[in-house]
Amino acid sequence: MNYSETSPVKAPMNAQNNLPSAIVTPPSNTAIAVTNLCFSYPDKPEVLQEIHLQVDTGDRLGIIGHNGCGKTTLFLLLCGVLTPTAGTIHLFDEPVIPGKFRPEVGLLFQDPDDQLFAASVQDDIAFAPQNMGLLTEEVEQRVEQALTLTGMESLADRPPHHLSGGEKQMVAIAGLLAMRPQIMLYDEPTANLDLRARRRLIQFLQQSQETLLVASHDLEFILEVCDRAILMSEARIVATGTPASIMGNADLMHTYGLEVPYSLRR
Amino acid sequence: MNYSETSPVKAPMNAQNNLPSAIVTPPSNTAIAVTNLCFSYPDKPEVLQEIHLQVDTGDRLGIIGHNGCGKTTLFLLLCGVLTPTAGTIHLFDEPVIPGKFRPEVGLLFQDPDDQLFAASVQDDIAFAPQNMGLLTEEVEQRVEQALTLTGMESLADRPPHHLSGGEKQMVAIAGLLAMRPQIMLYDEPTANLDLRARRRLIQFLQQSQETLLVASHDLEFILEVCDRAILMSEARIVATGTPASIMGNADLMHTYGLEVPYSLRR
Amino acid sequence: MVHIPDGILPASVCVGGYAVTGLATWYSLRQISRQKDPTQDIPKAALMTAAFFVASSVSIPIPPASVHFILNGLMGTVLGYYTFPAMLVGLFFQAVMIGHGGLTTLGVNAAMMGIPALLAYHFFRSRYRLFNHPNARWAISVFGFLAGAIGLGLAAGIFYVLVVITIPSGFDLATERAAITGLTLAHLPLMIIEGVFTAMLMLFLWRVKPDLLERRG
Amino acid sequence: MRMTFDQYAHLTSPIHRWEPRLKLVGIAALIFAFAAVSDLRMLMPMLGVTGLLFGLSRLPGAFLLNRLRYPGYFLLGIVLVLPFLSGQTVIWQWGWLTVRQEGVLAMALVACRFLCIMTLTIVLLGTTPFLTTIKAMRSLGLPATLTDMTLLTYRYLYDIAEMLATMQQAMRLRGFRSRSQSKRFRRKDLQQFATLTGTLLIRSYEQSERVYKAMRLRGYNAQKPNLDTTQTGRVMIWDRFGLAASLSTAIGFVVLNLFLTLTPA
Repeated sequence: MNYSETSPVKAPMNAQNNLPSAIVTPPSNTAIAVTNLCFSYPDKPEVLQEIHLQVDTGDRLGIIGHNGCGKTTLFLLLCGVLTPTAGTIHLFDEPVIPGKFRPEVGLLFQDPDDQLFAASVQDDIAFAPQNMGLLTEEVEQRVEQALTLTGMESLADRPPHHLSGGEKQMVAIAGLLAMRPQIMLYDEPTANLDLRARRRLIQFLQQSQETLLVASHDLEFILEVCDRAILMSEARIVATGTPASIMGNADLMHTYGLEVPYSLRR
Repeated sequence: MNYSETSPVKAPMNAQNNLPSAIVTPPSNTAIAVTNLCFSYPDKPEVLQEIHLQVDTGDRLGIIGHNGCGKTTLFLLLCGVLTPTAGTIHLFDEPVIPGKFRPEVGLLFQDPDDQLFAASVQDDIAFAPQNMGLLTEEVEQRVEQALTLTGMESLADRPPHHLSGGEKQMVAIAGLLAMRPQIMLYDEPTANLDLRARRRLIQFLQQSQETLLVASHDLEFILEVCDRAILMSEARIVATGTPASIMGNADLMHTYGLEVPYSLRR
Repeated sequence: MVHIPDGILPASVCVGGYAVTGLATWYSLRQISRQKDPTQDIPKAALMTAAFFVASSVSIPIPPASVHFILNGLMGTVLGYYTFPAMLVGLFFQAVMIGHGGLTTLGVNAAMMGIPALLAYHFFRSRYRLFNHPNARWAISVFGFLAGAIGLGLAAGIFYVLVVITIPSGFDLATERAAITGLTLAHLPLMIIEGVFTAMLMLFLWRVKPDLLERRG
Repeated sequence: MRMTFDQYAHLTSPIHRWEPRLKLVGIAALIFAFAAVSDLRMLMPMLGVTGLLFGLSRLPGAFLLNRLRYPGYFLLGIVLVLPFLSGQTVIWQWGWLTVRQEGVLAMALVACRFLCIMTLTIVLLGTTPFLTTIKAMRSLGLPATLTDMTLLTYRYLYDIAEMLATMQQAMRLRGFRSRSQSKRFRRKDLQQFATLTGTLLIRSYEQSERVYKAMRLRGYNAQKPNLDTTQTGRVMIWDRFGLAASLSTAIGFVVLNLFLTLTPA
């Protein structure tokens, strides 16, 4: 439980603690703390440069920017798939060790087909709890709960492969929720959805309890779901603020080749 | 050259013709004439039911509706990949024969990887002209022209695998343009594009000469590109009109589970 | 595993391998060109070839070691007449990309993998003649298991026959025969695992995408 | 999986400039002639010709070593037993360990043939862009069905490998144990690998159906399947000279080898 000096902590909530705060690790409400993060592939230009980011528990952070600005790479670093070339990442004050499984973070891939491979929806959802070594009853309970949360009960026995795009995505989400993650990363969740499935996803996310990070080109979607946003361009974070303040800033958006969404235009 | 009675013809332009018009087939400006079209897979509910549609040369028609409403099936029928269970389709007064190659119609697939099957960009663009039996010089000229039109000249020798999503899509379009199609069908062209690539596509389509049919969930995109729209639901066309009149009609949109796009809200 | 590298076999065997594979491929292509639309299955065969190539690169941990499945029994079942063309193309890429096998031994390797693959295919289909319920779960399991085990076992047998007989050595015939039998039998555990894996795969495909296993009549 | 073999195809060298069809025939003839070498006295000339061609190709030595390493280990695994088990003439003994002359010589023969054939394969494929090689094969008579399959397999191999890598990543992110972490074999694990492989096959199969549709819509048909756009370069006098030289070398090797085996030293 090392506590990185550089990760800024807002109001550590150790009021109930009677010991001098200097010698205890303060329990914090920081979900993600990223300091000076850099990433590049050998002999290639930087994909991420000097990223500083702090996300508190319960935050809903939208990430906008063009393809290739580093959004997906940031997600892969956060869940330990890639190894940073420099900098540190902490989730709940514990450093991310590349390759180590952290059930508290779930990543939804852009194409749900990439994460569905079992022969039935319930087998697929049971995949993570089983790998976590839980008992059979616990696994079953989690599967049931994830099915209920996502409204997929009726599809439990179907092969995921036969479902529609929107259903596949909800099943993929259910498969992640069965890990009981505290942080959920959504990579372009609306790219292949029709308007009805998109609206269902918005309502689902508005009620979800996890800390959310959403990378999307669908700016209206981020406006409806997120309470904070960052704008990325060429490997860096170039603006931070509320979604409306960033996307409503016409100069800023045009500078980075984006467009003010219609709902914010006058 | 049978001329379907039911397909209405606007102002046949056979002024230069001296013969009595009753015994000649009038050249028409009807690009697509669909009459009473039905389609279903064996033992499955209807995918398309009694579709009537006429599209004039140069029209830009947007098709909206949820996944599964029959948009993609309609496109596959129009270019002869599927065989209708009932009804007729004429392109430029000539009936569509399933399985017969019609270079005058080009279909852009949702995932460009499905239609970039050659090993280099220029081989891919040359594919259709070669199959059409054109001479080598003519093929080369068409490849060059398609590359110029889409602004992809610099990528001619690259393997499609390494291109970005937006580039892949423009190359896929170039591969279709090399057939000199008069009708282009676009299936969800913006689903995987970032805002910059989407804007580029809008500008490209606004200048293109072909008759366009665009199926998309991106309503703002249709508003910018199309001059006519149809709304499909459960295998049928339920509304026809200008894009603004259909999408601006809040009652209609809500009835079919859609949303009025922000740009049309007051 | 079970790819003969360059340099081991004498030229006559290499040429013989090309002759067998050439003949089988010629026959396959002739059958294919008789189909109603011979181009129809080309993309299918090509992408499945790529998929089998990729799938056989997955290393599956079976402690203490890890194994790669060759999946030639399944490949024969899925590809039918395209098996030999697919073997040629797939093994060509394995040789030039990751150095499994070689150009001179391409014909031998294709025959070594392709003949057992076709036998496995016919064997898997024979359940249609033998049973009233050829697609019951147990039928697919048992015949899938045997198809996978036969595919690997025969290929391994041919491999050792070729290697032991053709390598210049001072052994007598009896020793060589014993060596071949011993080495092939040493593959029994691998045959069992390959069979189990193939059966699992076929059950999965049967459930999710039966077209893959039964589209030819 | 490292999957490129033509990254040095754009260097310039006499071998690079050699017209692809003639190069294919010339080097293939040498490769098969080398496979026919069975007399030890032919090894030095074989190594010499190989060295000469590799030198002429100006391909980096590190590239060659890198490509030889894996199949080299595999070959050694097969032939390394020979010196200890094969033959009667003991040339060295230490306890139970004996090294026999016939075995050593047999191993040397196999290893040299392997080295030379692999090197020439790398010279052949490494000095020509892969597409050009395929087109050359097509114009030398490779059936159209095989050509198209080769090109399509090549095109989608990378996509499918990437698909697999992404799916494996998704599995690890849901706690699937990686190779190093697993200590005990579980039936469930094998089952999960089976569904992963099955999903990969199904996705490829479905993509192939879409690809076929797209091909048909751009005029692909039975009469003239052609994914290759064959435009072969002009054949110059030096190209013919190279072919003549390599063909006569190949014939020379076969004849000389036959002669030497028939007249033992």
